[in-house]
Amino acid sequence: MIRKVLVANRGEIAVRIVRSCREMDILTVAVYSDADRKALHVLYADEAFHIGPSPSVDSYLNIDNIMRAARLSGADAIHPGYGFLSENPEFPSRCQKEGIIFIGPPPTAISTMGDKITARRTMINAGVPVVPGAEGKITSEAEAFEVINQIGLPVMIKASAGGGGKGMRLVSKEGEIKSALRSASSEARTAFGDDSVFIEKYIESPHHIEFQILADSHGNVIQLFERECSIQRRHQKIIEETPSPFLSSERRIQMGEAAVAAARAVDYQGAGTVEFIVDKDQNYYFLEMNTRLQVEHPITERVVGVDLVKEQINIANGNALQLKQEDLKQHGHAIECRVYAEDPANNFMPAPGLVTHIDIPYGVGVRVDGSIYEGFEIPLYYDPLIAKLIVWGKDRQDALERSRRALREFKIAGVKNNLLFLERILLSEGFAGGDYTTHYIEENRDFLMQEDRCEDHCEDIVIITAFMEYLQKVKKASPKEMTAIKNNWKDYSRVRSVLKL
Amino acid sequence: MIRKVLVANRGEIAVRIVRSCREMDILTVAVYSDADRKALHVLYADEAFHIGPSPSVDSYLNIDNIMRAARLSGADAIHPGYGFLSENPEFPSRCQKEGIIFIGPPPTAISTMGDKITARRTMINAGVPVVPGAEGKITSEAEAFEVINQIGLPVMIKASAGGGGKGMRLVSKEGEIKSALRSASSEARTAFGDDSVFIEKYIESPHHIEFQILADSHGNVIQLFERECSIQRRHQKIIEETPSPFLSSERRIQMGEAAVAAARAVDYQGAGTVEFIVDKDQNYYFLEMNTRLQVEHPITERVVGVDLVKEQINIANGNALQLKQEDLKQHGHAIECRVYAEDPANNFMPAPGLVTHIDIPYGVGVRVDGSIYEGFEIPLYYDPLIAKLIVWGKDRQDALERSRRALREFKIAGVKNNLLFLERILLSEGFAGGDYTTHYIEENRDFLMQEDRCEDHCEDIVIITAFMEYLQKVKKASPKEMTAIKNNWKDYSRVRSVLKL
Amino acid sequence: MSYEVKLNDRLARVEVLNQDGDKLLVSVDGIEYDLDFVKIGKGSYSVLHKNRSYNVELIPRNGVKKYQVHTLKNSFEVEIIDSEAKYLASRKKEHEADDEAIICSPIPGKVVSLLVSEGEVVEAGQSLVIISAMKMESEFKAPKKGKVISVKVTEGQTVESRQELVLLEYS
Amino acid sequence: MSYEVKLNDRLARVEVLNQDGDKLLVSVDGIEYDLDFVKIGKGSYSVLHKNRSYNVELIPRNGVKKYQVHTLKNSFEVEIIDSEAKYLASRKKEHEADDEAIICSPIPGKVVSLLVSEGEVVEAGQSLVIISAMKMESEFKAPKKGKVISVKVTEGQTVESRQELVLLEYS
Repeated sequence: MIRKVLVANRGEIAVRIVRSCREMDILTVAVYSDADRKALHVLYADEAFHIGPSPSVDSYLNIDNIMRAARLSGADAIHPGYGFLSENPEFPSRCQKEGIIFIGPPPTAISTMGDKITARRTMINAGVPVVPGAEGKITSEAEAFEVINQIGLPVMIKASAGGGGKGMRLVSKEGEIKSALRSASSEARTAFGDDSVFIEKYIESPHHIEFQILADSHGNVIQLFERECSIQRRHQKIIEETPSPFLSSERRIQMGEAAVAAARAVDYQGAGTVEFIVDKDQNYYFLEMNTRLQVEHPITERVVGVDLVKEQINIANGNALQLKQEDLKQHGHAIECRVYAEDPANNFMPAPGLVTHIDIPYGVGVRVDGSIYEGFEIPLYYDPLIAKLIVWGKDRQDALERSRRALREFKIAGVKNNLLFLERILLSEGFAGGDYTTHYIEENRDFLMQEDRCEDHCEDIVIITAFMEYLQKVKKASPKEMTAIKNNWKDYSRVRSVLKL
Repeated sequence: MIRKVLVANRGEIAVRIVRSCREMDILTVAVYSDADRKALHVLYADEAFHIGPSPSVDSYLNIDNIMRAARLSGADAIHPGYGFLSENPEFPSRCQKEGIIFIGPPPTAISTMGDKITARRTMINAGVPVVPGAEGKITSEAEAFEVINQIGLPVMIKASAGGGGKGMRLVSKEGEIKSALRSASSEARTAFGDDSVFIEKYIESPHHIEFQILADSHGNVIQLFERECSIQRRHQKIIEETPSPFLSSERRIQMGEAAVAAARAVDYQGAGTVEFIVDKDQNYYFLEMNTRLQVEHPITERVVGVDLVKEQINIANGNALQLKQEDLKQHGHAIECRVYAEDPANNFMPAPGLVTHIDIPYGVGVRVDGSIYEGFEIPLYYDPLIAKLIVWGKDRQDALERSRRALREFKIAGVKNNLLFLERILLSEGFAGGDYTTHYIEENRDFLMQEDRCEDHCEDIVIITAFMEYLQKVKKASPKEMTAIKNNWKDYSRVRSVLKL
Repeated sequence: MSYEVKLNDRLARVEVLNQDGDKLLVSVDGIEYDLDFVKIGKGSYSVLHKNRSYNVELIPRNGVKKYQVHTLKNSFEVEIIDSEAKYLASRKKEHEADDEAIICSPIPGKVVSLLVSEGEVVEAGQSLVIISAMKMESEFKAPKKGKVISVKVTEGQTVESRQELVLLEYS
Repeated sequence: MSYEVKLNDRLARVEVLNQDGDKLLVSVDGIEYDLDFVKIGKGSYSVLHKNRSYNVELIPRNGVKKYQVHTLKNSFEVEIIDSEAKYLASRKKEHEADDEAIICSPIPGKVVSLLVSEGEVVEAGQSLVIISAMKMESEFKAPKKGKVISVKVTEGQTVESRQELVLLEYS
């Protein structure tokens, strides 16, 4: 029986894990870097251990330091959260060696799923569909034509050593094949010193849809339905919902079964997520398996009625799953909005800084998971995710209307954030209609970047209010403060044309 | 179609109603008394109208002023909330006359249920069990014996004109009947100038269990299961839960049917609650019907998956209920804790005042409905309810553990409140075991009034922290502040023995 | 220099032994505490003691010497006893045997009934004033037999918390 | 006396005509507003205008003249233009044609690469500095052709928002 859990993470997920532990009467140990001494997970956990300097590689990614904190604190289990060490098979191996329970899958499941080629082969063997394509490198034009004949156009030619979009060519017509092969090869040679390429089916109008899995150590595997994750910016999800407005009931059942098969194929244990890419005709292909809790797990918690962290801990304790597949149902609809400290107008550039003010939404159907507070300085070293708004409604329309209401009540000042941008997405026609793919944000940039106009006289009211506050402050200012203002003024007289880029 | 709703209420329920209206894209109008200019419902609604001086009778109970605000604002509907005018049949009558939709039942349903004797007769005719007893006054000893023979001991002899416990006698043995009759009569004569008494079955170990009803204007009536409301102080509920840990499934079905019959008997429309008193053998008796939304409605919303305010508005719009009885199910378990500005140690005396600090709990399974903010002065004119914590768990144990976690995170400073008292109840054996009646708080006073001891060195840490803050403030204090402190001191030198009672 | 600090009913002696950045060495009633002591906001501190994490929130009450203090699991009343407070405490003690008493309202509210008038002799337990707040009425009674010296409020008046209602002279 | 107030890109003229308790009469660009104007907390106001309710939150940015303002539905940047601000604006205008420019980091972050050195001539669009923050790297480029007068940071250094990175002289 787990009695004390070290949470090897930070931010909202660390706080969220501590909450469920506390509800189970399990003690919690936070770890923190230099930058995180005042972070919420440190304040909220029962104990806190310093594990190194601010850069992740010296602290949250430093297995030795974390194991040391685990030993010193007497923790009998470690929860890795998501990101950081959560998908590093070395971490559970070390835990095993040191006799500490790792709240997650066995190292072999992590490493099998972590290697793209092994994972692909394992899925093919398990009968789980993968994106059609050649297994290995293309060695001749003839081979390329053969492969393309097999999988059909359009295809993507990709540099084997590739990344960052270099050495990549989309081919839609047969006449383009030769030139695309040549140019991809040559670009690959220039960029990576390796001209080998491979060919994959190009998925048009793709959806990212993932299935939540729970598997215990007694061979029980269940799936807790899907999450639609196609609203993305910079290839990162920012809004997720369940059920997917796109998926048919039949396809949902098939994909759920495929997800269970995927988990079984690697003897999975714990909570995991099988990600699929789904084309406009609802053909689905295994993309990858995330062998950990997902950021967006709360929407599944809400519609299925589970606490996934508690399930993880129960599984780690060796208990059999109490949930039975046949009893599971999706009740209503849930939407998660990820709140980032970033500037949507400036290519979503991250914006760390001091949080000076927060208003958090409450009331029926609203859950907030976060990690910031007024006066907290968001560090520049880590992910800009600062809060998640999870909203439930009896159906999609209801969840959507409630999400809009809650987003309006949500205010964060001091750091740039994407709250207004999220609201614009929820107001957009395509999202409201449930009709969107992973290209949605780039295709609707103009609408999404517009600012809401203010109704009635609200601009004037705002002007008046700010002015009255100013008058009051000026009246109250002490001579000392007035001097400060004056000095400030002097500084300014050395003003130059200062550019912000 | 309702497009603008005037909310004829204040506090958390007014805010809660505005939230659902906003989600439905309905404009909202707040009304406020002198004391409530800065109340949250005024800040949060789209419009706000002043309706009179602070005492309720001059504002929130003043139909003329409220109707005037409705006319001026152009509201096409009025939501009465709970309390105040919500069960005054004159209010919907006036709305009818002025062509404004009343979001609630028709006046006749309110007045029938509002009169105890008419309600009792109507229920008997509808086949709904009522507390056994004589229909009218007892005129002789012989009649008393006859009645008691019929309904069986124990019985309660009550003064017809009674109230406040005077002229009331509990009779458990046959030998006590005569003397009890005499003493009750004589006490009644002294207290009320009327010696007539009546006799009712005494319900031992009573539970207050109520059923939520929804009825539309098309003859559809459904029940949304029960709420167990037996945790009471000063005859007021403070913790409610659903499902009731006490009720069997069979009895739940029977009582649900009785509740539907009760609603049908008065041609009910809208949301309503049928209250039953239930004895230790699960015999149930109609107590009264609350012809409005209840304070504790959110726990039903959570386990059944509805928004009752939205249902009310849909019904008022003349729509047929979309919910079907056969589809309704209780999912998991929900507990509501009512947070009051009151002093549990001092007989729950209300404690209005300035709220200087709030920490609100978040995360999985937690909903908070409230009406206070930092800097808000809780007025002394109205009910001391300031917030409701609604917690969901997959089963009772889970909901209980989560409620304890959330209550610990909940902090209110500046006004006395019952947060610690609520936590003590949740920690108590009887509540944890689901084994409690309406007498629970008085029977467990000693345990409930204890303070939690602090673990480890936490007292010393608190002492150190307060001391360091003091040192820092003293160092920083300006000469002006020091003078203020000194003057304060002088005032104190006129100190006398000041008693707090 | 050491100070006395009162926590609920406990009186503790506190002394800062050393402070170096976030590192704080303090003694409380002779026990030494080696702390990582960080202010995280107005009146809000994070204290680590042997890796145990305490999140302490201080809400000032009347100036700088009295605080309501919250940790995650508990709440306390804390008062710093400096020379001024000591003086006041001694003054109060001096007067404790007084045969006068001021009846104060523990809550804000409205005076709905004044049941006595100046000069009247009252018995122990006799009701003096009824205050109404938030739909509840509370009676305030004479703790001992005595005479009403003065009545400080009128019917219908709104009173603050701790406002004086009636002055009694015990007999 | 009237002031100018800037809201996003709009410049408005504001004058308080009368104030009596919570009643406030103000004109904005000639439109008169008769308001019920109440402060409900630090930087937080409730304003009723013809019974329309506005909850306005002001978060100060650098002193008393710039605010981030939230209403329920919108957010704004507001600046009070007093004589000082006017002076600064005129100074700024004077310098607008300047052939010098300071490249500042719009975000706090860490300098991962310095791509130019003092004296170097750079083309328009040439990358000068790469800043990393929150797992994302951003390149900062020269807006025009010019010469690097000075480099104000070193590789590995942490920079604040608006900190100067590179000083250019346009050619």
